[in-house]
Amino acid sequence: MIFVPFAIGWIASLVLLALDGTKRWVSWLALAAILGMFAAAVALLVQVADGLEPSLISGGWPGGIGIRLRADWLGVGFAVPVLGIIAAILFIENLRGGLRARIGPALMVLVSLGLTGVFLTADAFNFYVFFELSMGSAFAITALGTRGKHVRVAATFMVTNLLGSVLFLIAVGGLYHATGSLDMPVVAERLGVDPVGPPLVVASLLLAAFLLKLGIFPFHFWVPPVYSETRAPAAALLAGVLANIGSYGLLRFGGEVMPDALQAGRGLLLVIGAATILIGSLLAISRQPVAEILAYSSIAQNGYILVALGIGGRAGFAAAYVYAMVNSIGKALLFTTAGTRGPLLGGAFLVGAMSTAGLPPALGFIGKLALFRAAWEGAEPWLVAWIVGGALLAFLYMFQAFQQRFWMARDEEHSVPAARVAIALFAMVALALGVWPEPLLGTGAQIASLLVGGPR
Amino acid sequence: MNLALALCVAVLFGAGIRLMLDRDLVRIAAGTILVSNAANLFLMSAGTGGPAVGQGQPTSSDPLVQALVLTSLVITFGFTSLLFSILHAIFRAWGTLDSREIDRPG
Amino acid sequence: MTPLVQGVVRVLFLPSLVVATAFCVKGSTGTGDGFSAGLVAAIASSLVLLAFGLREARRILPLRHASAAAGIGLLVVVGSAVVPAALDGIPLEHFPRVEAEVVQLGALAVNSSLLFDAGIAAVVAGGVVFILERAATVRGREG
Amino acid sequence: MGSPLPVLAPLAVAFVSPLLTWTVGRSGPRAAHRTAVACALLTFALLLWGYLVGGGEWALPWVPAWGLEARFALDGLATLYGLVAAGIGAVVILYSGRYIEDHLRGKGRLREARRFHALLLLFLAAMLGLATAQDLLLLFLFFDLTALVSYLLIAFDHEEEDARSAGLTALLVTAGSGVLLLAAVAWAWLDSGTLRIADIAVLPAGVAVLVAIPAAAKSAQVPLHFWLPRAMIAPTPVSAFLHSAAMVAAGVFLISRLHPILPAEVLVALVPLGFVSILVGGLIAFSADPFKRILAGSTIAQYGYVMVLLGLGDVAGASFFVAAHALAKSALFLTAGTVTEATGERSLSAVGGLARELPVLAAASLVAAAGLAGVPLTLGFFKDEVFFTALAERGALLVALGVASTITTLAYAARFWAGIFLGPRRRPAARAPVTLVFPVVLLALLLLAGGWDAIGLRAIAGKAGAGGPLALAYHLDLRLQNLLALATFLGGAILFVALRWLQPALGRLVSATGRIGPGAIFDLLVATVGRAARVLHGVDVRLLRPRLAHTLIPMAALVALAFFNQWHAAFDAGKILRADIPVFVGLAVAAGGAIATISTASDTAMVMTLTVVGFTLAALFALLRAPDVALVAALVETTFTILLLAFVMPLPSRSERAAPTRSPWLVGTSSVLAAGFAFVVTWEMLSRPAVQSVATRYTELARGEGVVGKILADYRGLDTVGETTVLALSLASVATLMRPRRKRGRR
Repeated sequence: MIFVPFAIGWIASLVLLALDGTKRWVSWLALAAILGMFAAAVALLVQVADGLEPSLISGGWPGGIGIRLRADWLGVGFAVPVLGIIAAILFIENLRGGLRARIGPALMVLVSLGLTGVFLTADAFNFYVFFELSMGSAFAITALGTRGKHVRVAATFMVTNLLGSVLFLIAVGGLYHATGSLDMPVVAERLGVDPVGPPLVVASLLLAAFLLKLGIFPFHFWVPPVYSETRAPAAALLAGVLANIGSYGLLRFGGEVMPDALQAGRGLLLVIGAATILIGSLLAISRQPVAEILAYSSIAQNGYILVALGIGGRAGFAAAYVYAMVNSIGKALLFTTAGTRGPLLGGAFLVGAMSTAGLPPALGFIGKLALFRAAWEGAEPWLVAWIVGGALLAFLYMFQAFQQRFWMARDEEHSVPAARVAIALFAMVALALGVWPEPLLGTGAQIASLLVGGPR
Repeated sequence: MNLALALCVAVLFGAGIRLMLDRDLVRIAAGTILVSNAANLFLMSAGTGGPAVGQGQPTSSDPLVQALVLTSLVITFGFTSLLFSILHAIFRAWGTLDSREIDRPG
Repeated sequence: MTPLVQGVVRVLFLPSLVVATAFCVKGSTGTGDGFSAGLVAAIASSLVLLAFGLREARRILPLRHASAAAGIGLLVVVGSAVVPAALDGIPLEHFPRVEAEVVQLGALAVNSSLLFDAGIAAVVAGGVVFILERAATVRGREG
Repeated sequence: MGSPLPVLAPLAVAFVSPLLTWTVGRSGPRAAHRTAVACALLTFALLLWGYLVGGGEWALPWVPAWGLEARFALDGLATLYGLVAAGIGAVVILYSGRYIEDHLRGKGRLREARRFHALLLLFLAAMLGLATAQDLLLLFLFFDLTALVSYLLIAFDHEEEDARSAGLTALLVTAGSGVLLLAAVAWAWLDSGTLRIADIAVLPAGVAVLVAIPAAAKSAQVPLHFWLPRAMIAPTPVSAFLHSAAMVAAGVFLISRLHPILPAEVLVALVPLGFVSILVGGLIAFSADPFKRILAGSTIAQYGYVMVLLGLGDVAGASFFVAAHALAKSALFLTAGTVTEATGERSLSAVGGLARELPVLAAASLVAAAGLAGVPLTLGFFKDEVFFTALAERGALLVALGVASTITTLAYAARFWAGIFLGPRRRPAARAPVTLVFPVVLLALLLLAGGWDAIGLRAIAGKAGAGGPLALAYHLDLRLQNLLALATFLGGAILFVALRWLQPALGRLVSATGRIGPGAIFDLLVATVGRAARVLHGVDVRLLRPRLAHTLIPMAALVALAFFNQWHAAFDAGKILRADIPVFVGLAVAAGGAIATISTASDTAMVMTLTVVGFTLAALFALLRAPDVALVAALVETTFTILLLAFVMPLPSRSERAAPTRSPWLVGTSSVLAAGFAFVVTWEMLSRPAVQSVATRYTELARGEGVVGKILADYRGLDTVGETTVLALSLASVATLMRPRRKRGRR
């Protein structure tokens, strides 16, 4: 049952690679495939919700030999929303005339396949392979998606992320050497009992690789040019979807595999997270073009995930998950809206701006509430003040961007009305998740109890 | 033995980074190749540390590590050729590969 | 390219394909697997391309089908993952199972991982040759 | 607490009406206006019916994961604030039909009239939600929603720069401080385990402060009052509705709703806050020239009264005061709007003596001004009586302050009315259309009726304070309240007459404090944040962006940090066997080759050195007893050299391409740092004791031969499938990128 999304992904990408992606129906075929994977992921979610943990070892080999795929709350909690967002981005892009590149649709399916693999595999090296699959398709989408002069950002994006992958590869090698196994639960258990203590050096490598992926403060320099100069769908994909590899990685490797290393690094995470919030927000305020404001805003907002992880514990992990999802949905909505023209978009952008600033009823305020709860529980009043400050700065740059994009500039040519309606629907989802936050908060609570290992 | 391996990985990685800091995009791409080679050597050395494995046959190092290195070699091959084709596209669009001209502050 | 080199390359071409299939088949007993087989084939064909130039090479090698070969290879690889999953729910399950008796064809144990390796070899060889052919056409046109 | 219908019906209608108005409005602004008025009146009627039926409660499970329940109830407090919002809302929407059409027709944006009505109705719905919410998180949700809708309404004429900046200032102050409320909700929830107001015993002092700040900000109390005068740039109906009856009432409502669970020491602090606001509001009202800015100052002052009443614990009195003030203030705002429509002027200095040309408006606004000033026979008299009774038992100082406040109120009410309708006629006034006068007359009649027996407000306000109806009546005897009222009229008349001389001095005083007041501080803060941001961006672009080095330094720092935490880890250099000599040679050659690559002149030379490094590594893999890897490494290296040459050949030779590298010392240190970083990681890893690895099981399973091939093809086949897909996608993308130049796809 767990292999269904993989099978759909592989077959579809195979077929799509053979077809000419510039034709409209091929893009719609890709969308159908991704929706199929989304449905399979939802089926897995239902199974996990019933308490059973679907898992499978490739090749039918005994445990430890073959690669184990398993769906737990953390994996499915990320897979379902992420696949949903990719489907939404592609749906809107199809309405606007489809992807321009011949193998564009295939790459979109491959990104979804890679991410499903990242979220559902229990093997560290297999995580690396699927990590590379999604990054490879992202490199290709950026390279093919950008027009003329902008293709240079693909080089910046690729070089930095290759360095990130190398770091992750070295970390996996280190983990294998320290524990003699690649299966995450086995690695976690052996690290727990390791006499020498947790391999902090390997943990710092993992941290660096995932921070680079999230574009967090010391490693943020590649984010603004790449997010602001790629076309809307590619930027929405990078900011809204691929950043999740970073947050998922931190939760999985930090929370499950190396909990005591995460505990040792708590202070560091708090400091880096807080610095990212401040610097990202300030840089966002300083910029005029909307795409750049959004780029810096995604850096700043990812800082909150770090802060939540820094707090740790049940409330911290729940807040980290909720914030990761809030950022993905918010950023995907904002980047897609910023890329299209015409009426109805002001409202959609406003919903995205509200979510980033934490204004109800858009879903952002749920993340902030979870973060405040974690901060108060962790007895960190300075952190509460910092988050309030961050929110005020977010108000400033998000609404400056809104005013500058929708109130000052006059849109001459309007995009296809169907695309605008689709974006409005996407905004409705962001509103609905804010008014009825049960799905996010419920999954967050489940993930927190999974990682903290307390009673379910 | 560990020290020698560590030194060689360090030099490879350092040289790779030195190239990646350069302004010319081709040298940056060459830097990524060196850095990936360093990572592969690191992985390989992770295998040799363990007890010599395998009876009969000449004792070969840890087979699992060999499989990992093989996979990483192939992926690096794929990505580096993709990187060079991007450089090719940049050269066609900008007529130069000096990142100083290309990297106008965004 | 001097005729001597062209002669040597032409002579070398077929044996290198034999070596490639050897690597592919010997995967489960000695060193060598799908990748090495594909790479050997790719190097051999690129030698032909370099020695004889694009037009001549197109005559000797079926360059047009390079991308098709890669496609079929990928189909086989993906198939060997998806087909067993469809049949009895476990992806990448090879027939015959380890404990089941092994069909011996001479010294060769015939099982589906051979097909798997062949698929990988096809992807690698087809892909690399396709790029080289494309790079050659671009260099040819833009001089 | 009764069936859910009484609270469900008005809420449902309120939340449906903006959408309804928006869709119906498609056929024209007239239709939108009529639907809007109907919806507002229906909501008002349903609320009244709900109250008469005895209120109701409606709860539905909201977030089971956190045990939260969305609970709405129509109790006394909710009814009063709901009726005020719906009633004033209906009157204002009736007024804004004609007003907004003239306003927008001039700007050619007539089709946006329906958006205006829809936003007003959405605001009404948000106020209703706030009033009926029984859960802290719901309170926050609607509290911030009102701030957002007010932002959209203040900046309705969004093509004007100062409308946008006024809207943003209002949003930053009201919704910005709303984040403090969210922090308070989180703390209260941790402290008492529930968010339902009824179940909480008392809130900790910290939470109370975090609740008081946003409440003060929204009710425009000092020091967060400066956004209100700036928000006067909004169209008049917005000022009449939001900034007199609804928006500013949300702040005091929040304190009234949480009053039973707020600790006493925080409530007491509201009294001085209230009086300071009365003073500052009065000053603004005395010195301002534009009509609406006078009324804005008066609103700040009047809500100062409410804060004082809440501080003294009289929730019923405060609610009554809010209702009475709302009627009077909205009428005055509408009068200002009509006068501007009729004369085209916005400030006192430009008008005068309009009583003869606008007699009906003059009479109605006289009643409204009297209501504001607390003149008998109007509802206003009772609001001052409530104020005085509350102050009476609190000692002479407060009574004196109270009288001083009511004197100032009387003075600026008189200044506003006399300034427009009496005195020399400076500008002719066109005939004001009936629809712009009738709402003011309606409100004036309500005020007069209120003067008779407080139009039922006594009972509702009593219930709001969870007590019996307020004892309000005319007592023709010499009790303290009557004396104080007389003192107010005398003082007010004297002050009004004295205003003519005080005027310039007050004007200078206000403009002086304006430069150092909170408003100026706010603008300064925003400006400095902007400047700091630009400076930071300069640094970011110049230093950080172009160079990868700045990723390496933090990376090396992270590893160093981790490394020094584990200083005790044993480092062993490993034994040197005679058989390993070739390995050392190989390592040395590889390292040498890598260093050589740096200093190569041309690209082809660089490719060659790269190949040397590649092949040495392949040899090393063989020496390290990994034949499979050695084979593939060598083959990959050869293929790669061919590909590289294919890419590198067409490029011009490097000499004319690259200029000298940037500051070499930075590049040097970064690469040495990176080398050190890699050295530490590798050595630390290699020194760890060998661990029983899963590799032995692979070897047994594969019976010792072709283990690596089996792992790749069979045991860990999924890796290989994934990796082959990566290879296929890379090669496919390379092929697409390498396509010779032709227009790629249509735009």
